[in-house]
Amino acid sequence: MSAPSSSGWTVETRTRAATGFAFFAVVLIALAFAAPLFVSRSLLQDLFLILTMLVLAQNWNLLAGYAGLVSVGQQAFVGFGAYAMFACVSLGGLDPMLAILIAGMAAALLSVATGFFVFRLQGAYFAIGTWVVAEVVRLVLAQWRALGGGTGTSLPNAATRDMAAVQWIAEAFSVRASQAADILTYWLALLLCCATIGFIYWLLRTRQGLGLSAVRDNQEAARSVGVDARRIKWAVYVCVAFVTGMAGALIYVQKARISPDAAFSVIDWTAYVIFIVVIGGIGTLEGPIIGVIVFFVLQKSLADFGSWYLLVLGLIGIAVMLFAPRGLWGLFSDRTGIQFFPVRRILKGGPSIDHQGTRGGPHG
Amino acid sequence: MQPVLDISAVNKRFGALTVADGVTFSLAPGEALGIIGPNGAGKSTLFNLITGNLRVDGGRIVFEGSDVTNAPPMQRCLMGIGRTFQIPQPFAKLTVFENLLVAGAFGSRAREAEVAARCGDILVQTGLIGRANVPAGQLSLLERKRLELARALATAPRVLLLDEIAGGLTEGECTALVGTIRDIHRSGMSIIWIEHVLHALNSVVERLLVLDFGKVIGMGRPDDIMASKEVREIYLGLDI
Amino acid sequence: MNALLETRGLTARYGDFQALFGVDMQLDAGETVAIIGANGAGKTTLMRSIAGVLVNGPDEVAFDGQPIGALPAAQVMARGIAMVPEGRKLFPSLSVEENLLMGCFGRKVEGPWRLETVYGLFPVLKERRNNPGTALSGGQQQMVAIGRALMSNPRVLLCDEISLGLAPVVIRDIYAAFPQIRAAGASLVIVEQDIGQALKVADRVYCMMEGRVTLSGRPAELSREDIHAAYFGVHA
Amino acid sequence: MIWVDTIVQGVLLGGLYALFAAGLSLVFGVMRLVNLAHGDLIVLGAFLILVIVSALGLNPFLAALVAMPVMFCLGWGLQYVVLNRTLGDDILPPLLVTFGLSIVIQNALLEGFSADSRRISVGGLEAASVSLGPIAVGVMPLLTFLSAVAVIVALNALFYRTALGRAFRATSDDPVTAGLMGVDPKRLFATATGIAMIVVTIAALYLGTRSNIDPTIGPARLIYAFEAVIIGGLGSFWGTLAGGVIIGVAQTMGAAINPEWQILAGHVAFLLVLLLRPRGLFPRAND
Repeated sequence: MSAPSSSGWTVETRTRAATGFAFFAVVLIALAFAAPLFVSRSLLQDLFLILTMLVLAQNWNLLAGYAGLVSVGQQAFVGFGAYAMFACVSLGGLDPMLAILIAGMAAALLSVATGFFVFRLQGAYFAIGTWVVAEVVRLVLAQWRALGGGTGTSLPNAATRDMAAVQWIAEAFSVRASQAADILTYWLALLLCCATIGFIYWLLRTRQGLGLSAVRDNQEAARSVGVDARRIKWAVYVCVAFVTGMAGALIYVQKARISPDAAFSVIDWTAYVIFIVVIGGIGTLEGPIIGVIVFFVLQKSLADFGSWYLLVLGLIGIAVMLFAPRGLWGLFSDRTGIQFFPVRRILKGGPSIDHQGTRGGPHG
Repeated sequence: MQPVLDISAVNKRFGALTVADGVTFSLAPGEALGIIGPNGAGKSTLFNLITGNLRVDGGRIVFEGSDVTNAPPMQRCLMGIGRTFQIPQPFAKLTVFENLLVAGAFGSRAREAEVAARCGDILVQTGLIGRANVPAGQLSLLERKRLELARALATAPRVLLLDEIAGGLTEGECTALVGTIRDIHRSGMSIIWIEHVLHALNSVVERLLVLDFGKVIGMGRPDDIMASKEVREIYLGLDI
Repeated sequence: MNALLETRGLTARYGDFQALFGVDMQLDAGETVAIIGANGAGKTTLMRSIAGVLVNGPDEVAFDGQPIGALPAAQVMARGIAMVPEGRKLFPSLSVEENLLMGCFGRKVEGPWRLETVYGLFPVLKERRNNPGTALSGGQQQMVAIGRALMSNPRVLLCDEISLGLAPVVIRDIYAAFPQIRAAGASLVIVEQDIGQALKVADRVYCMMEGRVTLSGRPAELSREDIHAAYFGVHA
Repeated sequence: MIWVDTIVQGVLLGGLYALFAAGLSLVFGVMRLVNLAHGDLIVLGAFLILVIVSALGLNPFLAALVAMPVMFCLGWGLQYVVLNRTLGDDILPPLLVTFGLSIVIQNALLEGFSADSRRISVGGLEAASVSLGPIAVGVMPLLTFLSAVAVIVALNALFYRTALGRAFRATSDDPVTAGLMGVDPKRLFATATGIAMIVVTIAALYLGTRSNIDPTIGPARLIYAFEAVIIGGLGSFWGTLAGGVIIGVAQTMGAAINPEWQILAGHVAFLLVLLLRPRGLFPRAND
């Protein structure tokens, strides 16, 4: 081919805002890990809630915003993970930390089995299909007498106190074991949250992530350039189930009490999560972070108004979907061009790129 | 020499409508073949049969000696059949460069870093280098057509199928694009090109194939074909 | 005298893609105008702009002296412009007769065209009135599409590519109905790739290339060479 | 004999599920929209009937007649103002907006009526039964089933015998070409949703008279309705009735084996159909 020399091209994904943010993020994460030193126990529990909701939101966002699989049945994996953890701890006598990992794998296995059904459905039918699957899993687990059947059960008191690190934390911070358990679950939530965001960010920057974005934009064209759309979607579905299952297990290690209705609640584990993602901005990593903050502020300020809280959340969700479908982060990013998690591959250098110049900036 | 592509007796029907009727032709390595014919003659359908987006009802499609008649589209892409869409289908939220990167990384089973430089070169070659980092959704029609071409090239094809890539462009735009395609052809690429803008087509291809009602009704040198009575009748309905 | 239907500087875009660049065209009452040109020349876009499928500036299309460029399809149709769309576009869930009845949806219209007169024009449709539209041959489907548009008794009938994919003998049968349609009072705009056919039926011809009118006039005034040049952009 | 009784009760229960599903089926058939708030709209309808009964002292059947035009207008407005904006190639907006609507309706009802269970009383009819051969069936279940059949017959007649139904089918095939025929798709869609809401009102009447209702039971009704629609095959009203009956029979048979298996058995029947006949039992030919 009479192409010019192929030397001198470089590909960059870094932006100045992102570099600044990365520095800020490192400080923030360090602060967050140190938080048990200087915040109250109730605030720590709030932070735990925020972090776990953020994990669920990032996962749903990957599923719906990137892979186009709009599920309203993610509570299946939260609940299944939670029950798997309970089974390991209460019946198997395992350490809860290990049980969380097993719970993730159990949820991933469940997703393989259920994916076989729901992948036969398209679009809206996929959505309700996932919901039916979640109901089936709930009803089946409600039959499990050893774990309390329909009314549920509690973790043995000793289980969380005997976790490997609890004793150490209790001594180091000179707190009681129950509080040490809170600190440990908080750290685990923080770890899971960072790992999830890190994993998704890493995924989006790999070849597979690029393929996923292409499938999202135009499935037909993606197939014609050799992307296996079906396989990518399956992989995302199973990965998301794995992390969602671990998040569910972790949430219930902290709650220490489980019942089928709570563990498979469509409101708690899917509706909230969807509103967080939609309000923040679907299809971006920043969106769910913004969304979870809005969600939490709303929850705190409307705490005394009962069902008004959900009513307002629902109305905001509808309004955002109709009038700002790219969410709050989308509004901000469109105006400023700022991205904290750049995944855009920017081509630089080469024989003629400087000569012709580049136009346009980074866009989300 | 073994042909790049060998189509023999390919048939396809949609209900009562025959869109490919015993289509037979072959493409030599490095050859550029033009396909013309009225709207609805079955030209785009023929491409979809070659790329595997549609299944043939009968006949054989052989690519570089291997029978691909029943291979899925993805596999044919990996083997080296690259195509452009008549209506451009960019990945709108990805940049122009990323559009190529997807095609390069998946279409030739390579790592991103390995194909990045090649994608850069293709952007230079197709005149899109100045728009490399712009989301594809913001491109003009000409640029979208160029992107179709560039993205197909990024899959490292052995044969390139161009579907009305010059349609809807102004005279000047068309001339520039034809120049690019001529360069690609001169570099040794085998090409099949469907086009209504005949002067563009005829300045590149060595052979023309005329399709009407799914049938091949003429094949030969462009000048001969354009002068033939059948073509003028079909295109113009004129009695000459 | 004003034209019955007129476009003035009509432009149209699909997103970033400009399909028409200032098209001027007119149709007088009782006339048949043919629009010819290669695929992608903008003929169908012109039809869709007139019919209101694409919305334009209000003054870019005038009907009976009234601006209609910004009206949606349903209202354009109510004023008396009906379209036979490219590709026939029969409703697959509806029978032949139901397809015809859709043509006058939601209103009582006075005029020569009713079910009986459409069946009189295309007798074969009466035999197949209860078949699904899609079970018919291409030519019969085209008759349904034309009959469906006639059911609203339009003053202007837009026919987009009615010979597309049809055998010459079928095309001849369909065009045989046109004198009757004209006699019943409709003016016609016909989009046609078959230039010979277009020149035969039209009072005036517009040739389009790349979104612009490149040639217009009465068939007798146009030489074959001019048409060839306007059509392909090259001289044969 | 016990099994025959179980199956008959299941068929009659299926009538209720078919009523839940008919409105969903209609809206999907016309505009390919899946309304995740459908179950909550049924519950809303039941509360509306309840309010009319207690405010005007009407018989529940008359109250439902009064509620119908109100629900029609609500559906018309909802479609015209909100849901029409969500239609398009992207599947996210309709899903998320109707999901939001579901949450809004549930919580608005909670705010207005609290979480207490209520019931619409039909007096002596509740306990009345008639003998069908050796089997005694309740008058209300029988009435429910007959109403379901009547609704399906009426929807079929509307769809296949009237100009409006013709326009529904044509617009469902191709809204752009229907526009060329003088149809305004937005108003037509609003009318379809309005009619679906009349069916919803009938479903609400029987939901409220046959079981306790509270503001949170909508989503479960949506799931039954959805299962009935999928089992029957998209776009077929008789299929929807058959789907409802299959869910109903599966539930009563499951309950006969173990009372806790009632709901589960219905879902399992649905998953089995999905596995064996992914397009449902009576799919429309041209989908």
